[in-house]
Amino acid sequence: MSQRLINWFKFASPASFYPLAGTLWPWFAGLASVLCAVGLWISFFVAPTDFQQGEGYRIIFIHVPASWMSMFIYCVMAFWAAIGITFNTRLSGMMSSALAPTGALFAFLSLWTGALWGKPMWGAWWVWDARLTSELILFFLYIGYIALTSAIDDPRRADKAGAIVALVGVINVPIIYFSVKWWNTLHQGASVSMTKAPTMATTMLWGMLIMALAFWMYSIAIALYRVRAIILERERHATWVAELPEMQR
Amino acid sequence: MNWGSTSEFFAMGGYGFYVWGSFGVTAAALLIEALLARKRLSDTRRLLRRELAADRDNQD
Amino acid sequence: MLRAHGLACDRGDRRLFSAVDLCVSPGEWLQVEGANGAGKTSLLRILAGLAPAADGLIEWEGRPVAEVRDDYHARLLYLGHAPAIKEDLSALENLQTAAAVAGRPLDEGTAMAALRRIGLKGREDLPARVLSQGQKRRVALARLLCSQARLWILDEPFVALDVAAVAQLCSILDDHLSRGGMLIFTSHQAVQLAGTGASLRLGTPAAPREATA
Amino acid sequence: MNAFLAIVRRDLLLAARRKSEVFTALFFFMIVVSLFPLGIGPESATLRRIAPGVLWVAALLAAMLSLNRLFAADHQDGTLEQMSLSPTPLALLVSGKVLAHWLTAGLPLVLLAPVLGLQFDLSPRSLGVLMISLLLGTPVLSLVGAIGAALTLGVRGGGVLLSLLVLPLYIPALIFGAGAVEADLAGLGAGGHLSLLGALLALGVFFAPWAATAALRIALE
Repeated sequence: MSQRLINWFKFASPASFYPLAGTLWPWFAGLASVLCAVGLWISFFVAPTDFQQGEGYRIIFIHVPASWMSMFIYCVMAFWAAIGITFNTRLSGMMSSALAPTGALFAFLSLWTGALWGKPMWGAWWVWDARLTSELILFFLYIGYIALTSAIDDPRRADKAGAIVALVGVINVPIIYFSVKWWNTLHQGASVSMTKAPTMATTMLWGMLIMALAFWMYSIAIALYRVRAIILERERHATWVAELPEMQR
Repeated sequence: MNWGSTSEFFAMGGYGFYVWGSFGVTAAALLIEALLARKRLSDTRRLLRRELAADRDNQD
Repeated sequence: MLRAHGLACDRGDRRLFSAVDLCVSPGEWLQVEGANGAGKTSLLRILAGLAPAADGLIEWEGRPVAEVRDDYHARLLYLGHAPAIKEDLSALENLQTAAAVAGRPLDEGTAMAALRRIGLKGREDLPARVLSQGQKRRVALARLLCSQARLWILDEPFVALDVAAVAQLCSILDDHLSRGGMLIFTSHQAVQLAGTGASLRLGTPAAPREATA
Repeated sequence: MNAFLAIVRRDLLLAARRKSEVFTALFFFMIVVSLFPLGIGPESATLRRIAPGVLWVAALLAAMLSLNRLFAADHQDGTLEQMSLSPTPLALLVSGKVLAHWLTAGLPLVLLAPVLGLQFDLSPRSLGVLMISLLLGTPVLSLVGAIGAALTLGVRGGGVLLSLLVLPLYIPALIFGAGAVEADLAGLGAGGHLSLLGALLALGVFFAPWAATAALRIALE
């Protein structure tokens, strides 16, 4: 047991995580490409045309996975934040800041594809649907996190401040979702809501799941890749950096 | 198979603009993010290599 | 007794000082010296528990400060670079609020007496805004007169004081030491104080030297 | 507890000596609210419909005006260091500061709101609901704002950053607060909204001082 603990903390040091991330990311990137290919094949060639929405519904194969990922990544950031605050590990802050841009990107994509879906289906680029609205607020939370951490010069202070933002945000996400939903049902009369999506066929569900898995693997790959850059930026004066093979010329 | 021809595939039953707008922007965004991450790592490495080389020269 | 071992401090990715050992027993004082930017203020802030040390251990009465933080802070008086004076409050209000925050509320009589002793007679009710730099320092120093803390950590207490005030501060410090108090302070000038004293010289940041107590 | 009261007293004294800051926020509130009828038109039916949202959004912005000064002065003059060295827990002292902020920046809005509500042709009962909703909601604004103020302490471009961080977190308070008045106007009863606002307030009282304290410790290091 204690042996295993020691091993975990060994990888929590940037010096040993840097090469580990270097060997891991291509695997995740490869997995992401394969899953993405399968997912796209299902979404365009296997899944049948929807009798209500025609071909336009195919947008959900990226819209829904992107929304899932944007929420999931925020939770993972909050998880690393909690680890960072409890164990005072340097790596967890770096992981949070490596994940934030990807999470913000997925939130943006979810909004973008939501708008492109809404226009043909509801006749409007934007409706104040509960899910779209909370996704927008989640996007704001990501922007706040990124803006705050990049405004603080000292990276360790930035990590700690970011950790607090992530934790406060993660407490607020369900509250916001709940309040927006409440607000939405109060205001929305008979207009369309996304909850009335067509009953999901099994193939559609599979397509969405596989696309979500592809996005997940992509996020891991890109986060591992980005964390390598962050480690190098922060540890530039450490001796192990000077001894890296790619630093010799 | 859902599609009779390539043009039918791209038309997406009249929803081509919306479907390809979604998938295209998503693909572009992920690609750009990957490229930016690559640039960030290679820039950092180049900077550090230069710094280290300068340090070595100073020591010699 | 306050004892620190192997203290180090980083600013950014630069190491300000390392391997600083010090020990202050009842009745003893320690003057921290060093050039600008050598980390004097940082050392005092670390000792007061305001900032974490990059390395090393601080012990209060033989136990790590982290374990006895509340007890330690109850016995500590720290006067930082910024004197914690509110411009819009009078000298009296400043002193009373500071004492209440430090956990030892002062009645008006005691506070007035302290302000008078420190040389602010007749200015007790003026807003700090209209006081001179030196008079503002005196308001801060009046806290020393009312303090029952065992350990005083003072950052540049002699700055902006005139000759008479320096002499008066020295006598306050002497009283504190003779009561068995401990004192750590920074100053650029040589000071004569009662009791046993030592000085700690922090090296210049360019060429860090081993600091000795 | 003594230290808590001392902090509240001190901040109230400071606000009393700097009355202009309190009044600036109040006038801001008044002007913003009065701009809407000018922009939208004077039909009382429309005005009644937008009143809850307008009053709440204006109150939210006015409460935010004074946030970036909440800890900045204490940070600059060293008072924050003394507070963190106090034997009283810093979180309690921070609560004192938040309470003082609410008394000077939140409570005046609550008292002024019904007068402004008259401009929007609200009924006395709706004005009462508006006051209760603000009474429960403005402390939430001060509490959540304190977290943002502590996080942006000494950070470049702190003011804009503060609004970026805090405004999304204000949304539930805005929805329930304005919703309470709206529900009352629609004859639905405001009880549900008001109890949710109360729940938010309870949650804020528990968590916000703790989070703000953690953020202040980062700024102090």
